[in-house]
Amino acid sequence: MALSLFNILIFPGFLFLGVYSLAFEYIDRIIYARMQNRQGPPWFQPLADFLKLVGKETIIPEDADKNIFKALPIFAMAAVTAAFLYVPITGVNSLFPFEGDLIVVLYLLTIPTLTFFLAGWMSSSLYSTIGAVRAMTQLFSYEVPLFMALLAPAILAGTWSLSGIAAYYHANPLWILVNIPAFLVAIVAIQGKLERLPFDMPEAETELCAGTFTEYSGRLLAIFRMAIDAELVVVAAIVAAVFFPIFVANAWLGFLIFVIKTLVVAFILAIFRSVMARIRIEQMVIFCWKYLTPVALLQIVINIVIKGVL
Amino acid sequence: MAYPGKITKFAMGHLSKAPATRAFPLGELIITPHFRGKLVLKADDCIGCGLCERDCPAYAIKVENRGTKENKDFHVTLNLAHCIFCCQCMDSCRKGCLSYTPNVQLAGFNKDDLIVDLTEEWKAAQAVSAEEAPAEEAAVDEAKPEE
Amino acid sequence: MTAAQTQEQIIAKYPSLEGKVHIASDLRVWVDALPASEFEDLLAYVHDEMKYDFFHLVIGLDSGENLEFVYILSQWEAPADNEVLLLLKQYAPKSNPVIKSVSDRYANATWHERELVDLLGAIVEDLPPGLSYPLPDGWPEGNYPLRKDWKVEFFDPLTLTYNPPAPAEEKPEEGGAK
Amino acid sequence: MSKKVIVPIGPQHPALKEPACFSLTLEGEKVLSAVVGVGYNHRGLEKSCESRSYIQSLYIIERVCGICSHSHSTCFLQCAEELAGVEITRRAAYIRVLMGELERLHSHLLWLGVAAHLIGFDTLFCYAWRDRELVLDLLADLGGNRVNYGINTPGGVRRDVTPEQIQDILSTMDILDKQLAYYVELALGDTVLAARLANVGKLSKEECIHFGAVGPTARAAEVNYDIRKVGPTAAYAEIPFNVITDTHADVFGRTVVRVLEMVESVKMVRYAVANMPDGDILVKFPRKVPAGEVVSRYEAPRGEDVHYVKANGSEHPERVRVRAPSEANWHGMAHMIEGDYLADAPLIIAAIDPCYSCTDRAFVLNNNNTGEQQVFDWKQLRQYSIDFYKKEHGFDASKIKIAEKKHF
Repeated sequence: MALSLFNILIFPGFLFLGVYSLAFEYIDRIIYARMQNRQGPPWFQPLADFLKLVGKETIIPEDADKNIFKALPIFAMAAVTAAFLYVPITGVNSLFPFEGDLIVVLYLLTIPTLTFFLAGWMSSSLYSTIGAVRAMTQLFSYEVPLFMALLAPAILAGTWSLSGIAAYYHANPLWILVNIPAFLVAIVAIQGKLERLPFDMPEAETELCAGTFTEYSGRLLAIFRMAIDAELVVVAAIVAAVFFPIFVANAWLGFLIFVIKTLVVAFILAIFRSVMARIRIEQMVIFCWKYLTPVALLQIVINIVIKGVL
Repeated sequence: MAYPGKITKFAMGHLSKAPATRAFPLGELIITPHFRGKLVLKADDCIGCGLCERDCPAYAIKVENRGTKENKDFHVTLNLAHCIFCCQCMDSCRKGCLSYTPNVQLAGFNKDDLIVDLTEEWKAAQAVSAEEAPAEEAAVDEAKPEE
Repeated sequence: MTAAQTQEQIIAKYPSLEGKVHIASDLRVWVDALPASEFEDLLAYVHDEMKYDFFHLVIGLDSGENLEFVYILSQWEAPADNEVLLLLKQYAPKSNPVIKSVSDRYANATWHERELVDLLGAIVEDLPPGLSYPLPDGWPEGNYPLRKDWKVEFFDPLTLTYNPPAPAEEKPEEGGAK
Repeated sequence: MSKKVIVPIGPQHPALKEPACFSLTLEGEKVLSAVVGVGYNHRGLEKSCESRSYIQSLYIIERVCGICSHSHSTCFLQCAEELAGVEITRRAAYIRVLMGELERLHSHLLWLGVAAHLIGFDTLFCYAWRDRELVLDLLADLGGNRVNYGINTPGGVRRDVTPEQIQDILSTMDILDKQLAYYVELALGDTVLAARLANVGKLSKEECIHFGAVGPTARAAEVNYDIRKVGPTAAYAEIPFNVITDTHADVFGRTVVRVLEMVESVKMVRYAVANMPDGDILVKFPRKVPAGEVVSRYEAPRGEDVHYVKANGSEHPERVRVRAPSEANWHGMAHMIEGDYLADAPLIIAAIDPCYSCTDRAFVLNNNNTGEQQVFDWKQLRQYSIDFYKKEHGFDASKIKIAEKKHF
């Protein structure tokens, strides 16, 4: 009981997730900056930003529903934190593994996007509303390829549990090569999920101010920002667990490998972000359904065939 | 050939390069010697003709006689908040007693600090240099007013 | 079309303009100020027949009694170098400064003409509807900043009122924005 | 369902760093109609020139626009010099061209960065602005300031170019050559960039004529119109260069035109430096200018710049009128935005390289109806924040000491 509580609240739960997501944001920003030949922020910048936002005045629009407006950031943060508990960190096993947790994690990760939509819609401001609609449109285009890209390895592994998938590929590491198309699809779709360039239309600052978060300020915005950072960590951890099957039994070494793997994912995501221009929402829908989804479908077909042959 | 993410190789190359930006208050401030910053006045040469005041587009520089008609005491004041650093006054000055310095960090918390008396400033600088400088130079400086 | 040809052609059509069409510096043809009625004719001819179909801008002037308007035109299909600018002028009395909009011939004239309305108080007929430009909403009626008798130092930007001193008083010497 | 919403872009908006309001009527993401509202920030430059001498007016005119300051001051001086019957020396003309082309380089690099930023391509934005710094350093060294160089003066230029500066210019041009070759390749070869820029903000050749578009906006639609060719001033008649045109007639075309124009400008800078004649840089200019009126034109980075000066024989100009290039390009704006997507609107607006300060030049106004202004000074601001934290967080910040700035 005490250990579980420790696990949930401190490591690898809430507190670790918070610290690690701030570190992740820093890494993301510094790589982005260095690719642009800039100095980049100092190491404490994400924390300083967070604390500054926490200290700021929170302004709630008159027309907004106050309770929902205040609750949404917490929903987002809670969903992301809950999802983190089912992702393997120190080894093959996650904290509370069970058969089917992959689906649970994916659904928990959809909740932040839904809260973004609701946040935009509840703000009853023009820019937020347009951002909210865009977030929803985007959700429908990247969610399908992302799910399929993560389900394809699961089909091959014959389990719906993240820990199970990790264990399977740990035992048969060469099979991961089959999943390379799925990995590429996942990396692209994750950019959409995390609303990062080139898919950051919901909060395209040069078009919609801050999109869905236009009306958010102070500590509510701080929690939202934290949730987005944490989502980045969770998604990177899932990708690391599913597509990078390197695990060891030793907890400390396992944790180190986890950090390295997620950093690699963060690096790839940062490069992706640096070299692309933001595309239009209709271009994104077309791209996702025309290219990403067929590739993901093909991956599933391949995996089913392989599974059948085996 | 056209493909997405064409900048990738170029951008990755910059990971190993030193950044082009600097963290401003730290480190050195590099300003070209020809940069027009704050004005300084060589008050001894000033005859108070007011040509600088006439040509100043921002009405930033003022010449006033604080002494009497016989015993003139010209004071040149510069409002740094109005000054646009064009240095037209420098070109207009027949005596060449105005010059610029590369000093550009002029912001302050108080508006009154921005109105500077160039004559007083020059006198203060003279006093400091007279203290610090060797005796010979001080002698040269003192010799001038007597001429 | 060279400047000399332009001058010839205008004088050939309107003999009354003899001596009023000047060539300045080879690339500029100036036509002296005409009253609004004559100007309309000339503009129509210049646009339709002489193909001066590119409109650069219209400048409003306060010349004491009258308001003057300088129209700068050129030919779109001009030679690739040394293009001639034709500068037409019209005037309207300050008491009734009515001119006709040229926006039916030159679509880009609207904004420049709105500027005349706001800054000089010209009355431009047939001007397409649109936002006022460039003065802000709530600008007091009857204040035309570019008129010579309008002095910026008598305008109070906080209350948006223009308070000229009584005529007997001596005007302050100091001018310009502080 | 077709619900129409009106989205304001501006006067305060992250895409536009300057005040202008575009009311876009949207249906979904498509723009049905656009209303362009400018004129938020009038500075009364033309009126204030009337109460200043020619020398003073020059600096006012130079500040019409921060980016094309040299173009405006040169154009104004061309008027003044023609009125006074003064002809500048050839060396002065060459130095003006040199500055003008360096300015074009820095303006186009700035535009490239802004356009990249508006489509979220911050990496390109950072590179373009980094390279722009090189040009700005040159300009600061040559002129004395980064943007309002102040190198022009009635009758010539104020500063000569030294051999060391020429060395600097040439070495910077070598770096820029390499960078520009890369930008050309990138602009033409990145599919994501092309997808965002192509077929956006169309303005065909006929529409360009109809709306009176000038500069790169018009040249992108195959309009061969460049004041450096059609009405050459300064030393432009002596310097060989090509007028860049493009057939795309959209934002992509405008990008290509600007990028290739930079390559052309580098060549012109090299030519101007290599062929710079010897001689004086300044001829005497009278304080009182004889009566008359003159129209002068200059190819600013954004297009045709027209200045009109009327003199009345006194020290002050009677009337100055500035028609900045942006002012000519605004007319087609609503037409360009209509029918495109909301996401493209900022890009289309930026594609003419709008300069709000050029457009709004007429009057100083502090529109504050309450009649009371509350401008906090440093102490009040600090007190306010201390009170705020005390009230909201129960945290006393007044104990925190702040280092006072040292004055020079």
